[in-house]
Amino acid sequence: MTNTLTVKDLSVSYDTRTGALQALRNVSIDVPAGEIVGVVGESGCGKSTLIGALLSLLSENAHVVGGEIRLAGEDILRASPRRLQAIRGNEMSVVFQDPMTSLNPVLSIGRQMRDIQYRERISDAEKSRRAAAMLGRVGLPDPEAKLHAYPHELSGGMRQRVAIAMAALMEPKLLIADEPTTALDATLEVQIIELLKEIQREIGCAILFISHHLGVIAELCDRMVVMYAGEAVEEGPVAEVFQRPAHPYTAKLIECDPGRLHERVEALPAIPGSLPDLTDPPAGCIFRDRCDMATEICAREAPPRVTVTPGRWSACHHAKAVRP
Amino acid sequence: MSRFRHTLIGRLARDPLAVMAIVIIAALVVMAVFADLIAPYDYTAMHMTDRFAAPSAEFWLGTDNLGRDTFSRLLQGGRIALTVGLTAVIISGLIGLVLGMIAGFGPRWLDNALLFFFDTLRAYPTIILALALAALMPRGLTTVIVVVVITSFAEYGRVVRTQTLSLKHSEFILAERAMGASFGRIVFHHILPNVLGPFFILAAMNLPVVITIEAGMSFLGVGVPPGTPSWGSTLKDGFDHIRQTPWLILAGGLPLILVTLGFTFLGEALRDQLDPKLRSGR
Amino acid sequence: MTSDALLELKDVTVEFPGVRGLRALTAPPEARRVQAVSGISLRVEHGETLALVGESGSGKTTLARAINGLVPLARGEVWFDGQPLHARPDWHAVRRRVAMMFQDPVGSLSPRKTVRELILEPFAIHGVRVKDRKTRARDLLAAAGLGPDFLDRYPHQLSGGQARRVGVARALALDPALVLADEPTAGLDVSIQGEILNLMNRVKREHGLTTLIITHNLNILRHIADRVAVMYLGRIVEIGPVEQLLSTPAHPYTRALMAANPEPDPTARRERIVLGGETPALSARPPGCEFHPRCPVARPDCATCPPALAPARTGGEVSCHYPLGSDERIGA
Amino acid sequence: MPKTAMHRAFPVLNRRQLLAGAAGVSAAAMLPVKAWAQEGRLNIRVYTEPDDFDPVDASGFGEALLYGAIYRNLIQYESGDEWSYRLDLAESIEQTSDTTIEFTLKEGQMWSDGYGEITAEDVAFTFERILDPEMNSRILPDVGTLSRVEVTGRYSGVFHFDEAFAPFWWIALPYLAGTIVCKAAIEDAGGRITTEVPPTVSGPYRVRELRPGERWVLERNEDYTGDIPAEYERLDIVYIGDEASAEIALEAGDLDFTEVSPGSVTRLQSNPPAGTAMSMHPSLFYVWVGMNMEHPKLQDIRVRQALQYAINVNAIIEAAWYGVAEPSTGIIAPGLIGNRPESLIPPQGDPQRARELLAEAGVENLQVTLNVLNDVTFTTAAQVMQATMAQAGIQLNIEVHESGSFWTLGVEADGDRWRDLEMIMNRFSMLPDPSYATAWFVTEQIGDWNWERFSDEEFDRLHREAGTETDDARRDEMYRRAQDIMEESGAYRFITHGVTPNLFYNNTVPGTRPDGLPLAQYFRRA
Amino acid sequence: MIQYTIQRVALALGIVFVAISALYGVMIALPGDPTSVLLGPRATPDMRALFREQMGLDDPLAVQILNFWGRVLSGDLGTDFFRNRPVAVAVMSALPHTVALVFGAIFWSATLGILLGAFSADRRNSLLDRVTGVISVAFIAAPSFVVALYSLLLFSVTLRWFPSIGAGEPGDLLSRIQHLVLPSLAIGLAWVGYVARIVRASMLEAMGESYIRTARAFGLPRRRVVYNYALRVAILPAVQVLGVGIGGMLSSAVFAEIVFSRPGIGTLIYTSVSDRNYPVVMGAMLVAIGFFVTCALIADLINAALDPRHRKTQ
Repeated sequence: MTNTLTVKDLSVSYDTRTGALQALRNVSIDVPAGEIVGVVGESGCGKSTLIGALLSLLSENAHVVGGEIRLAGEDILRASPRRLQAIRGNEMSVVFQDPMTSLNPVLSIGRQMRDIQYRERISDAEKSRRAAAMLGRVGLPDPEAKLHAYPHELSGGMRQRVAIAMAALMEPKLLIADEPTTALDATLEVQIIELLKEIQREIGCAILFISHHLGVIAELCDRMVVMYAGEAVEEGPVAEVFQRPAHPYTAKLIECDPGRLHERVEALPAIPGSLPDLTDPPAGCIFRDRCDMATEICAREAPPRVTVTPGRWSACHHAKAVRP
Repeated sequence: MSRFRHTLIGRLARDPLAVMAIVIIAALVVMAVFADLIAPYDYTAMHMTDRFAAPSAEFWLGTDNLGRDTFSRLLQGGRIALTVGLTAVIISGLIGLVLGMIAGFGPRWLDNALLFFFDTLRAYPTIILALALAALMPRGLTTVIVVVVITSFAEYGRVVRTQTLSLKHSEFILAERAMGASFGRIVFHHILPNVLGPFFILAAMNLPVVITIEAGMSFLGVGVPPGTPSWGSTLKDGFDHIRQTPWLILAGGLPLILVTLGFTFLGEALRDQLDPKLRSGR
Repeated sequence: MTSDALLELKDVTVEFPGVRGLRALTAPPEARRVQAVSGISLRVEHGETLALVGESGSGKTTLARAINGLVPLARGEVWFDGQPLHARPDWHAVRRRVAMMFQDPVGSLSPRKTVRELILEPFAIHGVRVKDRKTRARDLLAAAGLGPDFLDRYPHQLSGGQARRVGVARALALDPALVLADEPTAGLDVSIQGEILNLMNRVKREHGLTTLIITHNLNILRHIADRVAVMYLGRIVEIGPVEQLLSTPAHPYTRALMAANPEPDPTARRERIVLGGETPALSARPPGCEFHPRCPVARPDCATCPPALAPARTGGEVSCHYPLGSDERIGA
Repeated sequence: MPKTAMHRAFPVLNRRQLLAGAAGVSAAAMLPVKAWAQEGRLNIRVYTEPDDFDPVDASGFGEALLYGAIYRNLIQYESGDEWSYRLDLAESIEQTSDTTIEFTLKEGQMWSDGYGEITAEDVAFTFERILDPEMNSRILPDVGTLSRVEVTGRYSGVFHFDEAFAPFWWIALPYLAGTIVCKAAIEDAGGRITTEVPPTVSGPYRVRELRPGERWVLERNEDYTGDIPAEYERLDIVYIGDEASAEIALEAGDLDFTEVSPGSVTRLQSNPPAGTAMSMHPSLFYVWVGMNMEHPKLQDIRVRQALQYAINVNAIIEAAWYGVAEPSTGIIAPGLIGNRPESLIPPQGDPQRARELLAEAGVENLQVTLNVLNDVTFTTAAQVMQATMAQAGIQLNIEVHESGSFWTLGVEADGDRWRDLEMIMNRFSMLPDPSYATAWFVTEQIGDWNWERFSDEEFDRLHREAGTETDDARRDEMYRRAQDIMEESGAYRFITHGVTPNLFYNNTVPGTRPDGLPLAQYFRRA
Repeated sequence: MIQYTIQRVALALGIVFVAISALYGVMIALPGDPTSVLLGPRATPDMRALFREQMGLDDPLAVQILNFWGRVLSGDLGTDFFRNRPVAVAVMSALPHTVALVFGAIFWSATLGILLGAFSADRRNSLLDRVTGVISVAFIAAPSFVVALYSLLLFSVTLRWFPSIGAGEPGDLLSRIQHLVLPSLAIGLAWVGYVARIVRASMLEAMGESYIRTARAFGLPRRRVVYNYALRVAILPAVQVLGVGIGGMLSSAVFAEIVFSRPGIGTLIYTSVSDRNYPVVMGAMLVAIGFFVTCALIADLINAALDPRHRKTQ
């Protein structure tokens, strides 16, 4: 099985006034072709830095300290800016969280969709035709008319459909979805998830789906990666991870989701404590301060990646002992 | 120390632009305050044999049409500029603050009326309004200040109004109301401290504008009485005698440019520090 | 007239200006006012927790604000502990007993005040003398689960969870009778969410609080609410005990809403009821049953005849001509 | 903008030979490259904007310059250093009695554009228009006691006066009021010409275009029948109010002739711009500092005298006129009947004496306000006064006015400000006859132009009697005495008569009046 | 949009009405009177009275103001006291020069300012950005009359590249433009700096927006994103500022017109205020304020047109 995306030991730091903030540390993620891989994690886990690194759109004060990112085997961290440009939008595209702000407010939908086809040597009319066809595919009624509309004239759900249409327009190999349903109401969230599934089936692309919402990941993804404080702590097929988490953080996270509990409980579970300071991350396991399984080795040694079952690993000294 | 780093001044101290601004402003203030000590000559003393002198060891910035030492006059002019600037900015700022908050909080009709009033005042080209108003009053600093106040408070009013309106509907104000906070408490404890940030930025940026208006009025002969060593009257003398000495205009323009540089950069640095959107180095 | 419920709403309607300016001259009169909350009647008993659920624009936040007078009523009555809040009450006194928590944990804290000042603010507002301000502030903060080192922080130095705790501490400072909590878990990570809800549950128990919680997070309903009211376009479409609503919703919208909530269990994947379209604008309410354009089980008369809230077979009340029976369990 | 008003009001004129100084500066360099002006074109600067094309509304020097080029008079000023006139339209003209002047026109003098010959009808029409109360003519005062113009033939006529009015020869006939207009053209135009380009002209130039606020573009009048034909294909009268700007424009090659400020004289003499020359002319106006005798602060004559002594005239002239003008002894310029050889109080003043006078009057810490026009010369003079008066322990406050405010300061009809008026620095232009200088200071002018509110029976009598006195020596004595009385009143401190420096390219021979003001029609190429 | 336009126009008319009426009151209250200046010292009291009556100077203020508006509505701005010509003629012959001057200044500030600002934002925090920043603020700081004088001395007197006075030959576009360069630059320079700062700030803000990131994420070339997408949004505040800035430019025009001896509304008002030539002051101010309000209005409408978000709302 070939991987559409391979992230290997990626580390990214930000220069801040208080020192280097190590936002990503040795993160590895595989996205096999044609699969939907979810990245789950809470705020501060490094999701947005990961997306920035994947798209080579990190802010000025960020550096890739090490590691590599391969898109269909090609090392994009070392690709020329020209090549990067060619990759972005063409072989890899993205749907952002808030459709309200991720579409340009002063340009019509049509103009924005034509613009991303700027590499194609076809007429504007042809570009518009393609755009309209794609808008139709994502379920927008009257797509030709929508080409002349501006983002603010559409509802939130429509806008996110437009964003997906833009991402799918060039039939990329990899589609990155950055919390695309978070800003939407529940009934719309379902619509968008269904739409993403459809698009994935039609184009056959791989999707890297980033979310903090376990339910959505469970619903949509084939595989998942759990991130905590800038590290990937566990990776594996969704069903297995949910059923038998191999990292205490994953286990806790799943446990915390009240949607899991079908009976009323007096005390909802939570993970006490807070994120470590990433400008000066503690030695050993990053999660150990909040982990009730932590032993003395956790404070001393960084946990290795323990393969739990084939295609499934966990970065925990006590991976085998974790109970859901 | 680490607490200092997080205070506004601490943050400003690490912004090179802000440091430059503060150095310029501090230098100007020191020169204005100690003008009498620094000045090599009495600013009214006429050296009739040295009229229109070019800069030299004797007269650092040359002399004017009556042989008065330009440098000494500019120092004295700094006092006038700062007096006019600060007084006018404070008065117009206060008027603008009060009217702007009234507009922001008042009923819709009052808001509209005040907005209309602000827009009407802003419709007059400043210097032309200054010409008409200056003719109404005896020439002098007071007149200049009154004119400047009339021409500039509307700007504050508008900014404060906008700010107040957006704060009025913000969640924390709703929260205060929901707790039963009185109108006065909301205004003075919660709106005012938040309006003051943009207000001070505007004031810092506005100060050189005010000083330039004084210069413009003096240039047209409706500013301070002749003989008053304001920067504007130095410029006016420079213009009247441009063919005799080009130095006067340069010397008169220089402090104006420095003041503007200083306060504009200070304003921008303040904005950078006060606006969280720009502060995060994302 | 008095009521034995702590809070009773009768036909509460809130209007906002619609079309403004010149166009208002030509617009039909109904377009000039938009009803954000439309004819809501409900009771909240002493010690009860009622949850208002609904999607954005359903009017749940507006309703809460109308209760404590932050937005004016266009029509209707609000009775709080036997006192008519629709008849120009002394809001200052009322608000001492009705605490409110806002959606944005950080944004609802005055940005230039320290946590200490924020926490003691209710005392200042209501002229309550505090002997030892420092101890009091520390105690309140501790009750909300924060250490004293937070006292001198500013809101922007707090995380969402910490700010929310400050909000809780503040709301409870003066021992209110009723708490209106607007999306208490919004913007919080799941790992924090539980702690906040536990905190709220605990203080509710300890202080015997009556709570009106507004949320769109259906997962937490079961654990915090006694009864649930579902709102759509400013109206209550269904109201009933929480377990009943979750298991046997009577209104098609309630069912769709419950079904739309993805469960964190990959084995539970199923065909969903995907509602078509989106919530219409308040200024363009559909005729008849306002849900009928999106309703999967709508029949012709739904488009003409508006339903009223009536007792449902499954318990509770529902506003639907053709409510779903108790046999139609979700996911069955 | 400064000093426009009084020039409009008091045309300058003098028939006597005056000090004539032409400080021509030879140019070392070759002609400059004129980047913007074109060949065959002359640009003369005027400091006040001509009002319009109709002499009935004319009031200032701007019009005088324009009308000289496009219209004709019976007689016109001669260009040069001596005041004199030459016959223009008139074949002959003479004073036939105290109250009549007879004239005969040259034959064959033509209006342009087919308006025919210039006749005595036109002359009569011209003056009767001014006399017509309906016209509300601004130059009515210039024709004095003229009662009517009698037409005695196609080319001849007689001016009739109610009583003798000698100044008619100098301020009316060759100047604005004497500008002959075409009866037919004006009647066609409906009574006034105003700002439309005039349908017909008679002078060497005609108007091609009017650019308000900027310039009047004149071109050669091909129908001209007089004897000083146009020298230039195109002549622009360029309006530049400010002297510094005008000087720069000349150096930039955009002007050929301009008056410059006295402050420039030294620089221009020592370092003239390439290809330029400068000439200096004595002016006639008189500058003085007046004190309101009725103001409570100034009622005591000793206070006024103290102020007189406190003012150092030499310092003022040195500072404001850069030493190129002379101190004046009164209101009558040197060379005129009644000019005093020296004033009673020495020009340099006497601060010690001033202090003594103040002490006598029991006044301490005297503060007075001086009102001046918004003009660099006056504001400079005021600052020097401020400095020198401080030596006598007097604090002088300076109040600057723009023209509209200044010229109404002491006028009772224009509000109450005359009551609070303390001191004014003022400048009036001068007429050839000394009676025109004394006229403004008689008792009946109080509230109009006698802002000092100076009233002296002897002065009034001297003014009246000297006006009809025919013996020059007697008149001389009477006017000197009158000025002594003014000075003795303490209300006046005389400053200067001023000077006019002109700067021009030396490929031009300017035509100017003795006081330096240009006469456009006389300009010639070198 | 139509409703918005109508509201804005009504507001603009209201502002002009109130502003001019108030100014009329101020003018009448000014000490001094045109009569003496105009008629000269030898005028008889009868002449003065006649003049005052003809000009309606003795009517109550409210009557004068009403009469003024009555005349304006019938298309008559009154008669110039000094020149016996319709004020409309004086004003309309001056207006084109000032309009040319202001639009010249806008041309400079729009082209140079936007270029500098965009350039600066594109290279933010570089040395070039800092230098550009200091230069822009120095531009802002230099009073227009100082710039005017020095450009006059340098380019007209010393180099003789540009003419020093006047507005150029009518009908000769080249000459008109040559005469316009220096004065419009003198006025525009400050605005070049101002616009540059604003464009830079709003560019930076725009470049932080998520739709810019989207465009980059879709592989649009950086240059295109910066100069096409971000700039397009960043120009909006500059348009607004320039629209309102026309008021300031009219002020500066007074200086530029004096220094360059250009005919125009600025000098017309300046001299007329001095002379108490009320009808001209009022007529010229009516046109000046009308011009300013119109431009601010147009800027608003342009903004609304450029920003589709405005079109539907408001």
